[in-house]
Amino acid sequence: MKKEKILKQIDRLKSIAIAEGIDLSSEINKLRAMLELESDDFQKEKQMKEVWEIVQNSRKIERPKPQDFIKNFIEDFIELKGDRRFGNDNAVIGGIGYFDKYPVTVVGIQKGHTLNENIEYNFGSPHPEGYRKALRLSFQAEKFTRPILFFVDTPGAYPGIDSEERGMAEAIAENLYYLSDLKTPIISVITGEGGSGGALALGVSDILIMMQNAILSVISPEGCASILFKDSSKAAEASVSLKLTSFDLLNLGIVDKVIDEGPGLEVNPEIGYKNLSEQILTSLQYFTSLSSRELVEHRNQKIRKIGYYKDTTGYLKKGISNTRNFIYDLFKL
Amino acid sequence: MKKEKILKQIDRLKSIAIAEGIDLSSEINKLRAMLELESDDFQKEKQMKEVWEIVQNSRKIERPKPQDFIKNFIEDFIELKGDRRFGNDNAVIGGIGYFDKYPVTVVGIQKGHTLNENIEYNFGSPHPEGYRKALRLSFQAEKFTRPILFFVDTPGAYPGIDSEERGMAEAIAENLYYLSDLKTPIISVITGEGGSGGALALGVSDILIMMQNAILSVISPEGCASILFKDSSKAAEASVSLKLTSFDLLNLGIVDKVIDEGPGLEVNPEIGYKNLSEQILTSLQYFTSLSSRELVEHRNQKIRKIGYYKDTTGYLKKGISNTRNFIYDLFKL
Amino acid sequence: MDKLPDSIKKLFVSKDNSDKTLPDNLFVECPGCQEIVYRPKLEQNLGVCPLCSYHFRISVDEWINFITDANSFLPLFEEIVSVDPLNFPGYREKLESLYKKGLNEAIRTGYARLDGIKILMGIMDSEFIMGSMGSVVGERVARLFEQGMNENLPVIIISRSGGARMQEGVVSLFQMAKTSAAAKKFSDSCNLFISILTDPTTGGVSASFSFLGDIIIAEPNALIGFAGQRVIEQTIKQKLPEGFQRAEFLEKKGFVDFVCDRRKLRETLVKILEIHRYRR
Amino acid sequence: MDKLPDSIKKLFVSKDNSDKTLPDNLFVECPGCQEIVYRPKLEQNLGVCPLCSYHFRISVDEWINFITDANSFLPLFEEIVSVDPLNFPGYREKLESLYKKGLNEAIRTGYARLDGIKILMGIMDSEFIMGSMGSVVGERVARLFEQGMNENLPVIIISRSGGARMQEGVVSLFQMAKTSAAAKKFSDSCNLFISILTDPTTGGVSASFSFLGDIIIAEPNALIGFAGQRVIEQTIKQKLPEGFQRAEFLEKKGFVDFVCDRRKLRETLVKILEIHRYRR
Ligand SMILES: [Zn+2]
Ligand SMILES: [Zn+2]
Repeated sequence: MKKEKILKQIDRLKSIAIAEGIDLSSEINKLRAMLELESDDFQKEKQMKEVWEIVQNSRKIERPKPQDFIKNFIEDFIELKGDRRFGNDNAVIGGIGYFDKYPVTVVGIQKGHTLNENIEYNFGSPHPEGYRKALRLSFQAEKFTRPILFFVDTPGAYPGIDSEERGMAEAIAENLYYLSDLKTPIISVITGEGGSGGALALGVSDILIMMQNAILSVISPEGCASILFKDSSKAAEASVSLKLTSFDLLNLGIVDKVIDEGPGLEVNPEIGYKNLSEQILTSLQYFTSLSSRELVEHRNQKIRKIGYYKDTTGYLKKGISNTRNFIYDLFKL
Repeated sequence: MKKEKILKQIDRLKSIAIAEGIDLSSEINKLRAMLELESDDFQKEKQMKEVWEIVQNSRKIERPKPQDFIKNFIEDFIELKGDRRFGNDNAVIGGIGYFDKYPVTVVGIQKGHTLNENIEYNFGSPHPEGYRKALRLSFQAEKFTRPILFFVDTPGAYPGIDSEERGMAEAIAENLYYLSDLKTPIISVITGEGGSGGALALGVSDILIMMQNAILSVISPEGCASILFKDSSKAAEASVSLKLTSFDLLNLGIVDKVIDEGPGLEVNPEIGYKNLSEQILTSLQYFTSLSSRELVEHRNQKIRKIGYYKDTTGYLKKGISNTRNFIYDLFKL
Repeated sequence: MDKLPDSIKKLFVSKDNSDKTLPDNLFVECPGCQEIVYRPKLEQNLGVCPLCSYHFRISVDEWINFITDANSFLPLFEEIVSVDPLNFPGYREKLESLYKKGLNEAIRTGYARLDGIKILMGIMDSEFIMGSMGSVVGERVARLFEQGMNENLPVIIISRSGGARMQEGVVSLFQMAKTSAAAKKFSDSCNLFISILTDPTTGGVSASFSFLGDIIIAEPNALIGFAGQRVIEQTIKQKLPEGFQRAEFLEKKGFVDFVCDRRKLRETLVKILEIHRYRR
Repeated sequence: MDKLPDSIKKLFVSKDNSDKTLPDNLFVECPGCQEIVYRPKLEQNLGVCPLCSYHFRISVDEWINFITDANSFLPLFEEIVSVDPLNFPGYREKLESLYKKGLNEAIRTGYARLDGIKILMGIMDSEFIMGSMGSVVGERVARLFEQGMNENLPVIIISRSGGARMQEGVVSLFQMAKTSAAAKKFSDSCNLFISILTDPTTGGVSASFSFLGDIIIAEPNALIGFAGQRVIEQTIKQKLPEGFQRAEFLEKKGFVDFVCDRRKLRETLVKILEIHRYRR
């Protein structure tokens, strides 16, 4: 450890200074500055390791997938398939059943525990028809004022020729559009990997819950690294910058609740299941008590206020429309 | 003419009877009965020729097609394409523009005047995405409370593998479902061939108008003949039974207005255009004056009352639920 | 089959038993596995082959027996009967002969109970002019939805139809619009419509109320579609692929919620009704 | 091009002018037809090659000049500026250098008039971090819709973006939800939103407000889609077909209402606005 070497060196200089009665304070201060720097790097290194472990855990094949949450939580589950337009997407599972005593509509993204399952579920990457199925079932839930549970674990919407041909962008946009105004409670849980727009399409909700070791990111760390460092192997470094962990996102005001996983879902899911189950129950109790108007207003306000920017109005004289120079100056402040 | 032969024979018998003083009345009566029968056949033959001519006219390649009506009627037409789900169906043209001073949404089925056009327009047979485009534009019209004009000329929805794969039945059903409740005026005009469910999907309306020589049928006369007579060449005969002409359908209470074509649209469209244009204008004036509630109620009542059946309630004793024998007896009355 | 003595062979239905309903003979040859099935056993099994799960077409009475609570079916709208608005060749005679046989139109409608839950039910009858929809079917379906709306009851319809009834011409075509409009009003009352598609559901029935269910369930291997297979083959001039327009195909294409074995149907319906809070 | 003397060649842009915006040189080589075009002529032609109709990318100021009535553009929401919520490496420096260049975020929003008709307009700026949507773009778009709703004005947005802004992480991801929710509320006020997709419109912008227009117009040959072409190629391990994700492809696939030549855009927009009764 470089850090310990420096500490030793400082100690050595101190004893020399005392023993020989010379002033070595400037040398010692230099070493102290080095130490501080070294410590930052150390902290960074440590943080990087931690974050990268979370990223890797979130993707572990042993980790419970949305379909496992459904199996565990939902009684009398009846699967409902298809988008009534083009196809049934195996990457998305939807249906109805009971959570506790509440009839609910459930939609999850399926990810495999084996290669064969992964092939069947397209590795948890939905096509547009998957999102359209989710939206169809959401409208059905609205008709019967049935709360909706979304369980999300996806590397992202599938980037393929067929996906684009059938309008992936339009499909995600429509989900965001209609879910924002859906007159029934929506509870969304990021259980593993929350990959960009493909996860957000099932993330518009009254309460956004994240499992402790789940991630949610605008871009995969690998993708970010290859853009940022022109080197996708620097994904661990990028993962820190992206602020993709549950606690980062709680701090940023995007995630409403983080669920303690105990030893980690991939090790033993029971504690995580229990904690999540309690959170869902509380949320159902609360949100079903609201009127649909209150509900939609709350959801819209929640979405509306996400964003970090500086409003420089105070600095501006009225009537000045071209604010470019002002802004530049202000930014430096 | 067989009829004239019989008439001559009767005259001959009469003169013999008078000249010879014998009673030939029973022979003469037999001939008269034959004459009457012959006359029925004659009438039938004549009617068949007339109806079959209408069927053939309705399909003539020179006859103006929906796109021609749009060109003639709609100012500042802007075509809007696509169903936002799968594709843009060339068999269906839709857009916005003005009819007189009214902003309207227009949807027509395109049929070719040449083979090349027909190939492009799939001979006027839409795929599911054509009906979904029509529905999308109808919802848009509803949002902006813009009246809708449908111009219909189709042999029917396209019976192909791809059509079935993408849910033709579902697509037509959804049109019927949502159009019945659409909160903006709908004016539907059958301009040529009104082929079954594929025409009906654009026929749910506040006023159903038929051009004089257009047809509207539950099945093509050819299809009917091949089922009924196991011989599709007997289509002319079947076309009479199907009651598919504008006047038949006016009598049956299904069509609200029949438009005088003058010499026939395929000969000179001007008179037909003028008469239709006046009818559309009157309809727009009337239906835009109604509230959306009145409008939808009127449309629903109109659809609701189509149907011919016998309500045998009067004949039944209360409490008798199995009415089978009653019904059989009543039917014979 | 060929190995059997002629005396026993006579007990079986002929292979070209084209309407595929449960035959009256004591033994039946299963079109699914070509094995010989003892008829009472088949009936016990709700008309599903115990060997290969082939789903035989069953009659309206059998549907009522298999699905609803005993003696719970209470017919509605049977007083509405067909006339011949077009004076269509042979239609009147056809209707008379069907009534004579004791049939009551191509759909039977009524109240029923499923595990005690009150519902409104419609069951189409393919023996009545191929289950085609004329004015009476249209009227009964519309009234069923209206009744459901007024009494806040769920509607379940078991479809089986060749489509619109040619013999009533455009009048029958408009029953598609009438039933769809009624389904819309019913839906706006926030009640549940479960549509069950059985072999075959095509044409004007599939293109109207049958595909407007909140939940659409299909029977295994049922033929479901808009256009008839012969018409499609004639149009595209090629053979249709294996499994085309079958229930499993439609499930894959996203148009039915699931395919359900008839033996699981009743319990599934009860579960769905309960989730929709119809048990009071 | 090769036949020209070097002294003139210098006047031209290099072929790898990757952002394809109108260059400042006096002569331009058209990427569409490889012919040499005189720059003032190109500008007169709204940045469309007079020879082959290739649509050059044009700047925000050019868009304003080409589309809106003279001096009608009145900026809104320019007081909202970016911060660096994630402390993302290099982001602060990048923003500073862009502001120094006089750019004001990846979208400019304001009032404008088209042939006298008052509208609200947003024009994205691909020079600003590839037109990516961070908090400021999201906020400005949301406010634009809100302003439109409050004043019953139509909204027209010209999109050109690489997607969400990586440097703002999940905060930028949620701008998709924010702008889409705002579009929904705006739509419920029954006002008109025309979305114009220009080269390129991808990622988080295409998957939110850009595809939520009542009417969606695309510029010829514009790249429009969700996933980037390189990502798709890496995923499916094959080359993409000719014309894939281009405006004409999207029109064929049913996702844009029509492709419109830039020289016809203004009159088309005016017609659409008039049909929607915005001329008062
Ligand atoms: Zn069998
Ligand atoms: Zn050029």
